Amino acid sequence: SFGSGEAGAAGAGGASGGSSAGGTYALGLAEPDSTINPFTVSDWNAMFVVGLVSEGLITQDGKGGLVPRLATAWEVSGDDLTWTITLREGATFNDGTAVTADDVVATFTTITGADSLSPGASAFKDVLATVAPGPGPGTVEFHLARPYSDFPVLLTGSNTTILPAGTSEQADWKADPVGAGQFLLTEYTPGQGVRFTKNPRYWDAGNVLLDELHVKFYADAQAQLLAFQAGEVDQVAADPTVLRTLGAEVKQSAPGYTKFDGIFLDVTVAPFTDVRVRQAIAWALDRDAIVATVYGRNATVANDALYFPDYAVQPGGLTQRRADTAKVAELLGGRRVSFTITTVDTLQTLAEVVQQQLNATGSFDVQLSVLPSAQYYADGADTPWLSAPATITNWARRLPSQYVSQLFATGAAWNASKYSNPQLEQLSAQYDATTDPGQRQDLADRIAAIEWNDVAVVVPAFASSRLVLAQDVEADFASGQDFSGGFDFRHVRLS
Amino acid sequence: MSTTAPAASSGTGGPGGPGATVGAAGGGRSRRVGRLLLTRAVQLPVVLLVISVLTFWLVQVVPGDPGRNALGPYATAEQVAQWNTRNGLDGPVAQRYLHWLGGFLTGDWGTSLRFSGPVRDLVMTRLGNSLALGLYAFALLVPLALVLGVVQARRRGQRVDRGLTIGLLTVSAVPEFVTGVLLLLVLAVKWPLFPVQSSPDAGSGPLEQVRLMTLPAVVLAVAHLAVLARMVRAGTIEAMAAPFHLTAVLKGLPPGRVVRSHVLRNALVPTLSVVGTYLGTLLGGAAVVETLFSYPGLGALLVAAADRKDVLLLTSGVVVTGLVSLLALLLTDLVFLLVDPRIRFGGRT
Amino acid sequence: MGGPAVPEPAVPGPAGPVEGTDPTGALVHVRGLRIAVPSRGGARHLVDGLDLDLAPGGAHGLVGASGSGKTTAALALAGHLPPGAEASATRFQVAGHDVLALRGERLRAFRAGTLGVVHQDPARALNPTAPVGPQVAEVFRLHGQDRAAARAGVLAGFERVGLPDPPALARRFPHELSGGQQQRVVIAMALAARPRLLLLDEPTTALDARVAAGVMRLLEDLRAEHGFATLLISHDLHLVAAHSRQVTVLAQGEVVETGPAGRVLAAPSHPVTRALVAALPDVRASLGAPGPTTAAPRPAAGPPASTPPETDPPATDPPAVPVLRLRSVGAAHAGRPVLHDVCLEVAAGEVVALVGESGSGKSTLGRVVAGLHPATGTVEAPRGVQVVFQNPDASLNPRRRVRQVLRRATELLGGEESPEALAARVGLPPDLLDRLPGQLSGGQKQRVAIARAFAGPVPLVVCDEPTSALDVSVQAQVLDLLAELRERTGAAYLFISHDLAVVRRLADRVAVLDAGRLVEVAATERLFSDPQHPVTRDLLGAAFALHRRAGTPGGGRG
Amino acid sequence: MSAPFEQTQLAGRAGHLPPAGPTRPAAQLPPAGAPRGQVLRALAHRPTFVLGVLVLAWWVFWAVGWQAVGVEPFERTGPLLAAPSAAHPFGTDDLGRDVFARVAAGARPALLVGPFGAGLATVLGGALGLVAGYFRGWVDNALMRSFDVLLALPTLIFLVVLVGAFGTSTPALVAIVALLFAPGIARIVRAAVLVEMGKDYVTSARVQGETHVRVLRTELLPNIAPLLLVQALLSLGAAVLITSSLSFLGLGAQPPSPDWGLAINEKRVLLQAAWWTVAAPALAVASLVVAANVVADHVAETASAGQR
Ligand SMILES: Nc1ncnc2c1ncn2[C@@H]1O[C@H](COP(=O)(O)OP(=O)(O)OP(=O)(O)O)[C@@H](O)[C@H]1O
Ligand SMILES: Nc1ncnc2c1ncn2[C@@H]1O[C@H](COP(=O)(O)OP(=O)(O)OP(=O)(O)O)[C@@H](O)[C@H]1O
Ligand SMILES: [Mg+2]
Ligand SMILES: [Mg+2]
Ligand code: NI
Repeated sequence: SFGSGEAGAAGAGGASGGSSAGGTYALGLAEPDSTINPFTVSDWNAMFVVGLVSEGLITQDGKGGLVPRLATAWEVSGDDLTWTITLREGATFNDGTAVTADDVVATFTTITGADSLSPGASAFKDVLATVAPGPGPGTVEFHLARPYSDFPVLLTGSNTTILPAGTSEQADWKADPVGAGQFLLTEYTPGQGVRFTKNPRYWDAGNVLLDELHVKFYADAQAQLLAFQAGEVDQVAADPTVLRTLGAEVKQSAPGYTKFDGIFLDVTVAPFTDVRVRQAIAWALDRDAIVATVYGRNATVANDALYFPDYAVQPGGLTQRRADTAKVAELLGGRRVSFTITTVDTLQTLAEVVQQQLNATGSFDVQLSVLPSAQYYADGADTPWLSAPATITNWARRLPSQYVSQLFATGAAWNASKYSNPQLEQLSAQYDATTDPGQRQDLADRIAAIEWNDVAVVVPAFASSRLVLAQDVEADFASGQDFSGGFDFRHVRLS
Repeated sequence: MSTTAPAASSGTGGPGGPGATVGAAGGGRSRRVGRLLLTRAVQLPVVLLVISVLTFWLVQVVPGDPGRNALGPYATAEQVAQWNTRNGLDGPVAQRYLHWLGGFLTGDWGTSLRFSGPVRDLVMTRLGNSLALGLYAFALLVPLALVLGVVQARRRGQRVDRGLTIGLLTVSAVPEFVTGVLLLLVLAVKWPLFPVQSSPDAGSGPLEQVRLMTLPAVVLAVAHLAVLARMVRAGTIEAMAAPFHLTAVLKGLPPGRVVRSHVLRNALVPTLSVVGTYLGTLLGGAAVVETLFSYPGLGALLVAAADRKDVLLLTSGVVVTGLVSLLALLLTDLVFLLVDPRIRFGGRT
Repeated sequence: MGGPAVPEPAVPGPAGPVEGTDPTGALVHVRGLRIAVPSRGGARHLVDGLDLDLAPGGAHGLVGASGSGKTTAALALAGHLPPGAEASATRFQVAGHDVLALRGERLRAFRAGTLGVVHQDPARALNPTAPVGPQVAEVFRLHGQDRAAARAGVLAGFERVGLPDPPALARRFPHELSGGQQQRVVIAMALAARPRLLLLDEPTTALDARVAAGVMRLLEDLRAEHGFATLLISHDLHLVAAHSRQVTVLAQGEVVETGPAGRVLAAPSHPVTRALVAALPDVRASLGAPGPTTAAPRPAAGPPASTPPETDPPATDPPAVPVLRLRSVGAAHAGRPVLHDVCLEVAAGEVVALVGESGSGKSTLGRVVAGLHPATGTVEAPRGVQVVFQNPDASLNPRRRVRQVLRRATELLGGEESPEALAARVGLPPDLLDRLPGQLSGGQKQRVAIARAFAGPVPLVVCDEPTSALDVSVQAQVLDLLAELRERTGAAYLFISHDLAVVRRLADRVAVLDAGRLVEVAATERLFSDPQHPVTRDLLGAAFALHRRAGTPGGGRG
Repeated sequence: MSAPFEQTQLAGRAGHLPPAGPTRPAAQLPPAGAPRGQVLRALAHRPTFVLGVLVLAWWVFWAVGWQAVGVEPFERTGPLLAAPSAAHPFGTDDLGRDVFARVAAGARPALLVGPFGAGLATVLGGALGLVAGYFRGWVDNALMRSFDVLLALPTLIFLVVLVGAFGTSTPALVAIVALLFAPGIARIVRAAVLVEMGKDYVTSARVQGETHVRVLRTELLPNIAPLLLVQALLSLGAAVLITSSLSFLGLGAQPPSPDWGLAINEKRVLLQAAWWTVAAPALAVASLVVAANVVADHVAETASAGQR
């Protein structure tokens, strides 16, 4: 099943050096946690595996711009309630069948169905009413429940890659890895890795220069770093440790923002019922130090409002919060406030720094409770991430209004702050419905002001993804390696 | 009590060096071996059953929910419940256990939630890998520990002894992943003699396999070296204090011969029981090393299974490693009988 | 102890020409050997100024009270010292080597090429985890023989020391042998090395007179043939007299007398020697003349000086109230029957001696009586039977001090004596109480084992060779103790011994065991004067012969 | 049979020097049965012993008094990842905390979990191993098969379960260590007892009418005590590092705890970038374990001098 050149290269432990032009690109992942199925996939490693094989309608580039993939055009009706998507002509699945409007309809019907297990379902809840083939050939109509000016962005999100009609949510996708993506999955070995070859039927096959892609599983981040140093893989995530270890001289690629880590404060629980306490926390943080210490400078200082720096609309008029011990003391009126921050082990460093900074002001006495992710995200009413008074949780990049509807709306599923503000919800809905740029800016300013003032969540920074690349990797990555970026390996080659 | 078996004349040993006649036992011994095997043959399934029950039940205390794990934090509670139902994870534990047991006994071990593949294939491939790695580590560990322990005992209190104590214990006090990383830095990054990812490839030859396994095996061996060497040291010191050691020395036997023929056997019984438990440890407990080296062994598999509450995979895997461990322990008990003819397992008279 | 001026052994004595003491020609040439261990009040000397000369082919005896340093001195010749000990000497030459200066490979080569050692404690001298045959074969192999030759050598060696069925026996482990068999294995092992110097530390304690005589004769023959020298340590002065030309007498580590065996033992000049020798005629007398026998090798030779009437209690009729009753008792080892149909009764307060050839099953019977070995038939024994094991060393916990052992025994057996008093009764100096068994001499260990068994009133004690490692005076003291205890507490003894003199002195009745069968049970006096069974006559005859020869000063080769 | 930690003095070793030469090891050995003071004085002349004691004392000092001394293990007191210097003898970590301060404060959990955990495991395992090996038969079978269950469960799985049951407080860690190590120790002890049972001194004690309990305690225990000591000391290091295994499983003590095991696991990614952050806690563990073992070795050597 493998080309001879590739087998030889792998045998020698080398990442590159395949006999044909593009070569074999090797990268390390942790072994996927969840089932490998485009509908239900939820962890990043699994998404990577799925995303190389499947293709969505639209993706985002590193600067937040929309990139046509299986869709070539999208436009909204006059009432702002119907989006019509035009499918790319000649695009086929890797089994040779064409990608049709029916496939798109079937895919979205499955995702949004009543018994859907798709984690992507929530994005379309109360937004998407129905999907149907459009009037023209190769067009699809998305009928919305309410006006949503950023709707195409929702199509770049998770679990929205297109699969042939009739594909079951429960099917063992790994056994028959169908999709319209850039690569074909040729071998999956649990515990070891996945091998991919270029999909010759990909609609833009000419720009996929790599012959093969080899994903190797390293359970340990350090092992990945060592593998990179040993030349076993061609890229490694540029976290602070990696950068410190490899030094500043390395080749890097910075495709864009991916997430934020927010400190959620339950406004119904003392001491956070007092908005001054929440503000004091926000004012106590040295965000520059956090960006440097926790993110290795792969982040931008944030100001507790949920607008990613690459989002088209940026709120104005807010004072950037910086560490201000006097202000903290003033807000707290000389009180000393103690509480415990609960978080997941992957965010331990941030938690420790936050604790260190808060305690250093002398106004706080913060304890930490760091839990393994299974425990932190456990099921049930008392799941820590939603029920602990103060939590640090990371959120992938979403639309500003999505954060409002999912994190801060009354009764929202993930409202860890138990915060609700009808005015905010109303502004947010207005914002969704508006297309006028001036109005949107105004609404954004007001939304951000509320978020900044009420501090249901403290957002110290927006983190960007950054890769360290081997010397022989050519071409920058156009987008982050995630679902919204479509795991795009076009134009990448090894010299 | 003394056995009353007929005097077996099966002894083939005869004179020719004490070491050469391990099998040359009196009649009592083959009888004792037989009885031991018989009792264990009865006990072993019971122990395994208990292990499986414990595992099946105890994994419930592991935090997390399989459905939640599979669908991620952003799935709704209903979705999670639905996923669990679809994967047969609702219903009373006892009922699910019996279902598993029935399947396990008839060769249908179910499907892994975590790796979405048949449990049996997964466990069996990994078992092979683990055994290979474990035995390799053993082959490095045991002779080295013997040599070091004996050298230390013979030089007790001298500089060599003290130095080795300090060196070995220092190494043992450094966790496996640190030793492993250090080795990788030197032997994979600086001088790329060994790969970082030690997954054996289907196509590669036996020599390549050995190369892949070398670093993990070395790390495993190093991690256990101090303990074993110190056990050997203590046993050797004890044996060397016995009068028969003086006899051997006064015979004028070369030191190596004294150790091999007279000291080791008497020194080894407690050490052997450590070795026996290690074989089990190396199967199920090599998770750290397997993780660091991305070696597809059972240890890491089981930790992943426990982490994700993959009950079927975990229970089947634990029963399999359990069986191997128990066989290793049985083996040590058997070797006891061969090493020291005075040992009896039977009750008191 | 100071004592009179130590005779200067460097001066050629009236010995034969072979025993030239010219340092250059001597095999062993030792001057001023001191061996000391650190102790509370400074160094304690185990050996204090020993001079020793031994010519090639010579036969030297080393005698002295238990604990006088004999074993320590002998092992020093092999280059071994007790742990923590320090040695010094002005001259220390063995076979041309300065042993104290030898190290490593040269020491090993010296030991391999020069020495044969028969350890005092054969049971513990053998590796418990290896069959005995290979342990002996190893010595042959060390001397360059191939496997087959070594095996043949082992079998021949075993045959020569009188071990039964050598091929089968060679496959057994040490604990599967009787005490005497172990001892003979050790002797065979020492001889296998073709040594130039043979160190014999109490080589016959576990052997009956006949086997002992055979072994000693074998040694004499081999010595004549190969010309090796022997250093014989023994409490049995008859044996020493019969098999040594020169004798050195040690007392508390010091040489008190040295000279030709005949002179020293016949006309001892030092009080210590005199005390040791004083017992000699008595023992001979107590043994008495053998009765009319056909089996005794030299029945007519050297009649005893006199046959004084014994003061033993008159032989009693079979007891009315037996404390021990054995009825057709059988026992087996590893499926091999060892005892057959043994019927015996022992009355309260009675001493029944159990004699018989080495390997005849005496110890096994003792263990059966104590409930330590399964048996067929009926064994009616009282609770709390005590045992003095044949091998006292192994029966002492290496990590318990003498005082702890004795105190606990007193508690358990309901005795009243303090450990000091108990120790004194068996002639143990009080400073030994705080030692561990490993720091005691062979005889001292044996006395601890005895004291322990007699720490309180007990109905029956099985004594398995309890006095084999004791010198005559201590032995007498111990025997007195046994007699006194029996008087006082009415204890009965099953007394296993090869030493017929002791048997005669202590026992009311004697049971003779032969290949697991009781062949004769009779009142002591009757048995000695009128042995019925040929086996009995054999035993008596051999014992007599050995002692008779002691009457010939100068040794058995004369 | 005989005593471990004793030695048969071979010629060529101590005491076989020519007449005049004083001998080193013998001179350092106190006389047999010497009073305690004399033993101590002999030990005091052994440099590695003294060093070992000092190291132990050093850690005890920090464990007891780090707060009193006023080290700052939690505050940012310097630049990030500063190399060792006069101001920060072990450098700083990735959060700017003084590594020395953290290691000093980490002595407390280490000295609680290590010795107590290892001690409890040894007592538990020793007692059950003794009983199993002494009574043999069904007692042995029952005990050993139960331990087999624990031994056959993969360690890390067992750990997950134990932590689930007990949590990760210090007393819980002590209990976890005990439960984790006791089965192995029991097996070793049982093996040693089986050998001892083949020796006559046990028989003698029984013949004397000694009770089972006393045979176990006064006859067998002293003879396997050296083995137990070895086990206890070997468990010490593993016990201190238990948090490292736990944190590998994501179950460790809570940050910013200065626990050594935790630190080693957390900072291992920094091994290349800032070796001191790993080396300091690792050396701390090593020094503790090595010192304890060296001290024990010396004591055993002096205690056994003159035995056998
Ligand atoms: N390891 C030791 N440490 C201290 N003292 C010892 C040691 N070994 C023996 N001794 C003492 O040294 C003295 C001489 O012992 P040795 O064994 O040489 O006596 P022996 O003459 O052979 O006595 P026996 O006839 O009883 O065997 C005894 O008093 C004994 O207690
Ligand atoms: N554990 C054993 N296994 C097999 N055979 C044994 C065992 N113990 C003793 N024997 C054999 O049983 C026979 C009787 O042994 P026992 O020890 O009773 O003899 P003994 O009369 O005490 O001899 P000795 O005077 O030499 O001590 C011997 O032939 C011996 O070899
Ligand atoms: Mg002696
Ligand atoms: Mg006997
Ligand atoms: Ni291929």
